Amino acid sequence: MTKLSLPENVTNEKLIGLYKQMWLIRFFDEKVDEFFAKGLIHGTTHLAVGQEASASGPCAVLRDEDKITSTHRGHGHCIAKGADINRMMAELFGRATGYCKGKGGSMHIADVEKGNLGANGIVGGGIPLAVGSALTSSMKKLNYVTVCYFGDGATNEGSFHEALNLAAVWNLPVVFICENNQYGMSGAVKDMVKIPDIATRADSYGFPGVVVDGTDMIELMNVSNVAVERARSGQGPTLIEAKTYRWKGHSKSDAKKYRTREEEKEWRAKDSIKRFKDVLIDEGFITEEKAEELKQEAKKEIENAVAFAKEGPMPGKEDLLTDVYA
Amino acid sequence: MTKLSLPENVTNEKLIGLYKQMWLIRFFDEKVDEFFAKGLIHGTTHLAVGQEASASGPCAVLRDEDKITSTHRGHGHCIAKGADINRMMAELFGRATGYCKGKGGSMHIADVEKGNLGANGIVGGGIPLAVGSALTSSMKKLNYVTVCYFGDGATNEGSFHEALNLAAVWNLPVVFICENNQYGMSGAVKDMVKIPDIATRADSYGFPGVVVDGTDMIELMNVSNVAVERARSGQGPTLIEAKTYRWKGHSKSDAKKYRTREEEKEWRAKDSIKRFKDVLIDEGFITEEKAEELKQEAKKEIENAVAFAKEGPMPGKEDLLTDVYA
Amino acid sequence: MREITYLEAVREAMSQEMRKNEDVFILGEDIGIYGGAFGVTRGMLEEFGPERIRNTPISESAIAGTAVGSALTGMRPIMELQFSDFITIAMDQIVNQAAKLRYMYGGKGKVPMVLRTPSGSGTGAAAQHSQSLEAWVTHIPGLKVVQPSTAYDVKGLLKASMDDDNPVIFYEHKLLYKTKGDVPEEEYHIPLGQADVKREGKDVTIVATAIMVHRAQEAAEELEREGINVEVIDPRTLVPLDTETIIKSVTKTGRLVVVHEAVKRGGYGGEIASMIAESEAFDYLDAPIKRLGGAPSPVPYNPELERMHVPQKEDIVQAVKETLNRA
Amino acid sequence: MREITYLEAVREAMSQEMRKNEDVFILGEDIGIYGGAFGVTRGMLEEFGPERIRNTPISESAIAGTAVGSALTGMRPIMELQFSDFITIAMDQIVNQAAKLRYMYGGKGKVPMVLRTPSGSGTGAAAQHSQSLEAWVTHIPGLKVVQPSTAYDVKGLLKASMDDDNPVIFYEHKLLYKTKGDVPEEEYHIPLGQADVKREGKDVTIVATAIMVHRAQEAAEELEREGINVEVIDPRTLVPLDTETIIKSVTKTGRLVVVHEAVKRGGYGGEIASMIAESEAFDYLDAPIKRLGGAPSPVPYNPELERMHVPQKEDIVQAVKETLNRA
Ligand SMILES: Cc1ncc(C[n+]2csc(CCOP(=O)(O)OP(=O)(O)O)c2C)c(N)n1
Ligand SMILES: Cc1ncc(C[n+]2csc(CCOP(=O)(O)OP(=O)(O)O)c2C)c(N)n1
Ligand SMILES: [Mg+2]
Ligand SMILES: [Mg+2]
Repeated sequence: MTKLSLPENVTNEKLIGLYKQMWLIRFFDEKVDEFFAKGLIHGTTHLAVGQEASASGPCAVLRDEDKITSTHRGHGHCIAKGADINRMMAELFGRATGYCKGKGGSMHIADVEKGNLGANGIVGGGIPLAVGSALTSSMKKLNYVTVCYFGDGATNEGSFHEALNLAAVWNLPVVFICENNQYGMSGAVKDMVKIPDIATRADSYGFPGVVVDGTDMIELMNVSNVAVERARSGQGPTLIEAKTYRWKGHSKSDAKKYRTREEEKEWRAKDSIKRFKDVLIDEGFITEEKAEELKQEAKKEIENAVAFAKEGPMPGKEDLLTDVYA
Repeated sequence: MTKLSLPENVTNEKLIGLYKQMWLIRFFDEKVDEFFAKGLIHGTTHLAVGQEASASGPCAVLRDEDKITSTHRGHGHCIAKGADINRMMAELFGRATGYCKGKGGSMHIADVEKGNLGANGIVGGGIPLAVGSALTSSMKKLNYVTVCYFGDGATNEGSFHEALNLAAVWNLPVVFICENNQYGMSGAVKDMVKIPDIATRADSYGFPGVVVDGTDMIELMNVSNVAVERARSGQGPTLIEAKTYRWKGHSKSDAKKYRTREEEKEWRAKDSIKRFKDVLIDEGFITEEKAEELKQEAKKEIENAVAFAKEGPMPGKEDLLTDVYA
Repeated sequence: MREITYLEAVREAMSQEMRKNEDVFILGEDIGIYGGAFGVTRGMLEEFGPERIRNTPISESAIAGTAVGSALTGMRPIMELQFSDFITIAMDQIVNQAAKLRYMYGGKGKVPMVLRTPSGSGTGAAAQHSQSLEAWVTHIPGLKVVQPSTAYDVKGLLKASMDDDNPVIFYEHKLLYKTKGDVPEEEYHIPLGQADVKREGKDVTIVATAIMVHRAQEAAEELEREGINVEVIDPRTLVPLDTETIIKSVTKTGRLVVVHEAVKRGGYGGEIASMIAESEAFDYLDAPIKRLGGAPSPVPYNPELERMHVPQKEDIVQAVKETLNRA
Repeated sequence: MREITYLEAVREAMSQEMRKNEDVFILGEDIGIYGGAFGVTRGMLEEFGPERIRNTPISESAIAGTAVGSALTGMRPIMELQFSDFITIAMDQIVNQAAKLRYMYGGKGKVPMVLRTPSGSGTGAAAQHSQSLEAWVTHIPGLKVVQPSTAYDVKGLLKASMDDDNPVIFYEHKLLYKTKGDVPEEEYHIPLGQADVKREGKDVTIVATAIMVHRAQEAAEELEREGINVEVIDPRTLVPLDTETIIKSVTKTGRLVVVHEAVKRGGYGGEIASMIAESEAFDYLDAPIKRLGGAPSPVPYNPELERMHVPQKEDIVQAVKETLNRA
């Protein structure tokens, strides 16, 4: 038996699934990166390579009926909440078979049935939505929890402040996850926030704020689990700050002049997938071979998703004006 | 000599003037209350009776070139920053001789020359303006300080959060004064903010937050002075929370059902003018007789202001479309 | 029939709906014991309790976003925005979220919410509390926009708005709150997108909204005495707009005056006027169209200036005559 | 003359002004080392330093309010709003503060600031990053609104905007950034409120804004080959609007097509079209006015749908022909 302390609902099988999920997230975004570079995909995109743990960890402790709100950098959250990567990839290719019938694209993938209330192109825009979702749970006594993802930059938006305060005042079942990847687009968090930890901002609202190593999958699951249980049992919100890093540029075109290559190297050394793999192997959950097998499976699924995406039909002219009103 | 510890620039003469100023503030708003009740003034108004110290204290330590931004409950701030009460009263009467030529009314009195950048009808609306004013001081090396007044309710607006963070990031010479009078319109601060002290919110921005008894003129001056000197010497912003109370209803028509008469009585017992008078007499600055004389002078000046206001001409038709563009 | 005020009709529509449908609730500033800035929700806290009459902090952006998020997950919120000028703070949640989520998600999810808000001048509240900004939201696909002028209409339109599965921006006019009208006690529904011909006439068509409907009717009475027969149309909902009724009327009268309180430049009157200038009614026009709207300035405080800022009966009478003198 | 891009012209106008006037500075998100989301300020940090090229947190409301407050106290800020869709967050500071302070204060104080922001679709950025919301700000007295279509115009209009003592909302079009044109190296000033006749013609008047100016010109060329002679007018500034030039043109041609990218309903095209329907040009109209604008939906992601959302050359050609077939 492992001496790892893990949330109750994280079974061995789930753990192994999570390892594969992290690879799915990474391969998905690496593939998207490749397609954008080749001009095969239109628009812009924001990749979460390096942030796999902060996407997967919180979702790992959720139930199916729980909900999330996501961001412009949302592919990972979406996969972590159980989305079909085929339909995600098809969306990026603008196909009718995509999650949004090709109308939303990278920044607007939602999977309402699986409880993903959507990515959001507005920084901070999803935070009040999460509070609304939590309010529904509370008013209808549905007992689900809403996990709200956002970046460090988003914590300087007024919507962050207003929403966290309202969640506190109404004691709602919501967990705020700040993925502090050290930068907004180019603004370093140390220049844009004059305190060491964004988690401290929870003190303004009277609920707990916790800092967690955003590359440590185990810690993320445990800390998220405490917060989720707190929320579910009616004790209100928590703000979790996961310190992490995006390995790639902010979006399609980013020369990354605002940071050093050394810094990038340091963070890459803290690769969350590798760290998780080492734990899983050390603790005897999987072997090196099994790990490789899972990784290859993930790679294959992404290839399949690409094939699915490419063969999907484009939306038709008539789709322009549908879905505006219910 | 007094054992009172006071800011350096608060002379004996100034102290005595402040006592009269507090009466001016109270009488001004009581008069306005009377006129509204009688239907002699149009629109709405927000009275600061009971909040004289939190208006006067911070301005007492300012220089002429320093600036303030004010709120919908702004008559006191305006008087404290040296406004001409005749022109203020004339504005409430909608006269061409008013501060805004009758176009602004109670919620928009400004006295740009005296450094009052204006009352504001938008809760939280003035906070970013104060940051802008502080930025000018910093960029032009003008060495003036901007004092930014707002209420407890305003601290739940996004503008509060964004502005305080920006002031911190740019280390600007601004002092934020939250007049926590326990209520927004009807929302009790204890229901709308889940922490005991709003001053704690400064921790989110990395500058000091200080709680002060908002009915204690001496403490207000001292605490404000420290903050103003801090700002002037380039050490950045401070958030001061002055705990106080508005004796009257929120605005013209308010049945005050959201609070008890007992609570009102308790706070009235902490009358800031009376407390200040007691100190001044105890410390030998004035006699009871002198105090009464100053009070009567204030009363008289308000009567004069009313007379001035009433005889002022109304703006003409042609004024409707002037002053839209510079 | 029973007479009640416009304000009471708003309250009654909400109360009746809330008695039937547990998913409906109201959130906003000071709507609890205070009864809202204009008293619309007075007494509702007592009947429905603080869970359904939810007093909020002063956080318009979070209030709006919370309404959107709760609507997306199964509630039917009514948001009371204290003054319509404050939509400036909630704008992102209304325009970039509420209006667009369904479309962006390819038809998944819906946002059944009503944002009710008082607009207009005439109360001496000056530039930041007196605006009529409805044109902004008419420009945003995904929103519906309602602007009732009578107690009867406000009840039926609010019912329809609450029944609608889309975000509806519902403008109440401050000066109309106290006006009375015949209002059935039972629930009824006025479909969104149906204009009302408030007065039939043959010489000139006036399309007027909100309080201007009343001023237009008064102007019409005065003009009637001079033998000028005016038709007054109240679109009632700006989006969807009942273009058919307006086109039919202009085709009949050959003359159009559009009147609203909002600033003329960039106002919704431009939409109505140019809809006609584009339509088959164009060929029936016997005179240039006329638009009346607010003056090109912020709303002033002084009562006389404030009055001058917006169209008054006299202005409407004059505009109609000018339109006719052309014939 | 020297050719540079629209983007370079924006940068040059700012740089020249900043070299002369210490009070001018820029604030916005990622405008420093990153050079702004579209690269407009690239290189400016190096020349002017971080005191004058001020990178901000992601706080549109505070950025706007800080710009207003600094303008009120003597600076001349240029605010770069990363995408024009985000004005939804800064709306209160722009509409309730910047636009109104001077009036509310009875003529005391002024707010000399420019809010520059890229708008429009065509980049695949979808519903929340592709809007054209200029109609909103045209509705607000106290603001001026500029929307340049060429490299030459953008430089001269930005200079005029920076010289203006009022808040100016300055719309740049994303797809125009890379377009080139002849631009004098020296500073020059194009007065706000002066339309430009981009092409003279006698059969039909097209009033088009921003990128639609180019599509209208292309349409005009195509139509020319069929013997239809089109006049293309670019208002350049929406507020103040050069009504005279437009009226004169329509009086001459008797036909008007208005084209913008913004959603048609509630768009500024309604203002232009009804201005004509109200004017003395009305009597010269030989056909109904036509307006072309964005479709009544959010902007979709898929490139083909995105293209369909806004007027294209073919649509303009067809509209002109329809207008003529009526004759
Ligand atoms: C309201 C708003 N402002 C600005 C932007 C442009 N923008 C997109 S992502 C981004 C940086 C966001 O930083 P953060 O919240 O830390 O998330 P990250 O990109 O690091 O994941 C910016 C400025 C936006 N989309 N929305
Ligand atoms: C943005 C905005 N929201 C709401 C209001 C309506 N309103 C005016 S004053 C007020 C209460 C403000 O409370 P607080 O900031 O504590 O100031 P106080 O009135 O207590 O001085 C409210 C809700 C407003 N004017 N502006
Ligand atoms: Mg970040
Ligand atoms: Mg208060």
